[in-house]
Amino acid sequence: MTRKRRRMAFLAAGLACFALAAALVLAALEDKVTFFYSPSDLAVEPVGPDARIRLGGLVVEGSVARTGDGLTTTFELTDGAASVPVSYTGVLPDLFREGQGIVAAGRLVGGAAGARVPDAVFMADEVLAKHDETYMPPEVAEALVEAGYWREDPPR
Amino acid sequence: MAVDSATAVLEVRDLTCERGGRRLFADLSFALGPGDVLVLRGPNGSGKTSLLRLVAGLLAPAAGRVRWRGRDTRDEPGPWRRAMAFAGHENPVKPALTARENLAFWIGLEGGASVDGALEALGLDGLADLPAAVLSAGQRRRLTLARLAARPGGCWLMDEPEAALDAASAARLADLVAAHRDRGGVTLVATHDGGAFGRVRTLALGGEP
Amino acid sequence: MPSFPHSLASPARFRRLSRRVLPWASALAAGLLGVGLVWALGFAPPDYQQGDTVRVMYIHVPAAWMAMLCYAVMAALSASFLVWKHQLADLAARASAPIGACFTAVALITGSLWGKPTWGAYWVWDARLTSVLALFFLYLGHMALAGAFDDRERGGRAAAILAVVGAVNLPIVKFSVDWWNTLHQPASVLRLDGPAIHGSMLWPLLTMAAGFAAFYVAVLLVRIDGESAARRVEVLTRRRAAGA
Amino acid sequence: MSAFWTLVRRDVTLAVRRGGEAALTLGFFVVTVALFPFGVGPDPALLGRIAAGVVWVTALLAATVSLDRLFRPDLEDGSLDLLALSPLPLEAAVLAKCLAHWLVTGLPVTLLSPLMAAMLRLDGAAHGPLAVSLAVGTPALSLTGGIGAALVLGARRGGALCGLLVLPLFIPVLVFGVSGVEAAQAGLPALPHILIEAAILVAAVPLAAFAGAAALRLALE
Repeated sequence: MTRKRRRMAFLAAGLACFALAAALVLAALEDKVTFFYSPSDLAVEPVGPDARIRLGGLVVEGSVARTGDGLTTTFELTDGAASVPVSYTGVLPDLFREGQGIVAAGRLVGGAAGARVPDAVFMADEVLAKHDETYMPPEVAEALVEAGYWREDPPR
Repeated sequence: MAVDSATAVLEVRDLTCERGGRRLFADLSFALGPGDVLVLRGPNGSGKTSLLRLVAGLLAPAAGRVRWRGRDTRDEPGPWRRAMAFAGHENPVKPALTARENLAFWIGLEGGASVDGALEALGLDGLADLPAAVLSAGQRRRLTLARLAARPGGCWLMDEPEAALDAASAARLADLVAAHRDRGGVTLVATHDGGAFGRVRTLALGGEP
Repeated sequence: MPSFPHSLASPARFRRLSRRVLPWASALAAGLLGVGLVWALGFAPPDYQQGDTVRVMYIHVPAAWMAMLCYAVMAALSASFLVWKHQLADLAARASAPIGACFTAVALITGSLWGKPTWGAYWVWDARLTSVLALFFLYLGHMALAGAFDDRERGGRAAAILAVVGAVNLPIVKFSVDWWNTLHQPASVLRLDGPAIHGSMLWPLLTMAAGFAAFYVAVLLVRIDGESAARRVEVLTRRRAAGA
Repeated sequence: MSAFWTLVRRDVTLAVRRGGEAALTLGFFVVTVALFPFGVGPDPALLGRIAAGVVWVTALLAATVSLDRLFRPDLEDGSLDLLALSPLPLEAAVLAKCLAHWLVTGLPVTLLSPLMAAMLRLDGAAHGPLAVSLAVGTPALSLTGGIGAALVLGARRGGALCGLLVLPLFIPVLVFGVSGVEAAQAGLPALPHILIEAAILVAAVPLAAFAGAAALRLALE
């Protein structure tokens, strides 16, 4: 085999390997690799009480409450289909608002594995606010809401 | 040189070598027929080792070609690699393996004749099952050269093969080369002692007359 | 007397060109960055959600873009150097690496300063942040490898192989936010259905990005000049050793 | 093909004879893992949580410490010249040497991992995924490591430099290796993570072959 022919054969083999790798990644992404769980995931899939997980979702409107000491915040986290009560002690990020997407890290306490018990609470030790890719001035956001194009209420 | 392209086995044409931005030699041409021995001479740094490595295919030439039986050794390395045996400065001998295992590995990788015959040809048959770690420098050198003995009839490239060899072993090497040229083999050897190989042709590098 | 083919000629021609381009690139960088900074920090509106914190974006996003662009340029130059052995490609790839490393560092630092107030954490091990950190390490490795050989040419080629191999990280950086559900937001500007960013913020952002790009070109030209001088010193040193 | 296996067999034989390189790597792995309970305390819950990461990082270091010996001895005694000149393509020779490296480092580490996992009180359900993730991930470490080892041949301070080059390339393997085990710990399927590891492994084969061979040719010039 000449050098050129061999080079072409190697190239073909290399490309075949990369194609196989791409196929494997696609197969893997079918079963989403998530950075966090959604409340519905928790309803369906069992999570051990010791497992520290990240839970992502939107803060339910009107659910945010502060307890007596003022440091602990409780709120509901929803993905539209299911919701989970969350309790967090500490300073919240600026972007934490009702209706905002957040990611909370911590443990599910009081819920038996697999079956969601109504009194299960997600005890968060870290709350991260996930912001989306949209940027605009406040006036524009208000105008969009007035025109009925915008999905969330603007911040007050 | 004397051999024309029709009878040439190994043909080197207009070879130019540059190392580290420095030109070692330029437009070097020669042709070797069956049984030819070419001795490379020249002072340190004149490019003897570089020429051997260029012909072997370890270095890329700045210009020029090398042909083996009419085929370019870079475009079509297959036939050349099966025919050629290279013995450089170092001894590719693993101390943890026995002499036989060392040789058997290279013959298994490169192809070639029997391991035992090659060991015998260099007088190593009595040491075959000793770990190479206990071999002397001269014995290791012989083990390296035994690889060539296992590939008769092709092209041998040797860089100072007589290094660390005693008189008896050097004579054995001379016999080996003689047998090789009788079978129509070609030899390129960089050495300071070309007299041992009988009637040879000489190529002087580095401006030596 | 040994000769030195094509070792000096091409960089010399490039130097004449670069001397002409450099003042323009520098002036453009200074102008765009000046206008962009005043615009971004003084006149661009606050974000409807993040308020004034969003102004970190005007540094963070262009720096992150340049971090990737620099690597892409470096990998392309390295590949062409390995194929065609053109000296200028080697010089430019070497010159690119430290600039790219600086852009990456700026993107990482501003990102963590932005992350604290908005997300609530300076650093999160999500796919985007982790792959950009790997990009930073790749730049460092490239620089270390290029300088670790006694023979410059050899260092350049080893580093070029590394740069080409490391290029597999680029799509991971770019698409990590789409493939994985990360904390980092998806792309705002470079997306198929148009930017998700209001014009009053997009234009200062693009001005800053253009300023960063012009800055890159200017610094690159200066650094190529330096690399080429270092190369000439080595060639001359070798020539002297050979002549002696 | 037989030349390929000849090379693999020689490298494994050398590693075994050279003071039992496999045993040394394994010893390094076991001792380092055993240090963690001393460092972080014997709390089973804490150990169980970090077990996957500890085993993976240690396996990664075990693979790295022996990388410098992958090509250097062959370069120094001229064996690499002959490998480059043999009828076996240099690309295949690189793969053979990486395979041999995995057989004496990654494979023993994988086989021993259930024991280490038990020592660190890893959740029993995660033992299998840990072994599988190591089995798929450590060959990728040997391959990417091979690129680094080939690149630093002839460089000053090659050993330390090799670590700097190789460790960032290891990050994806580490991330998915550990995340698969953590998914299993949380009762989720580990398969997607393992599949991504497998994708990295498959992509690393041609990458290591081409880049490794190019780097070796450079070192031989």
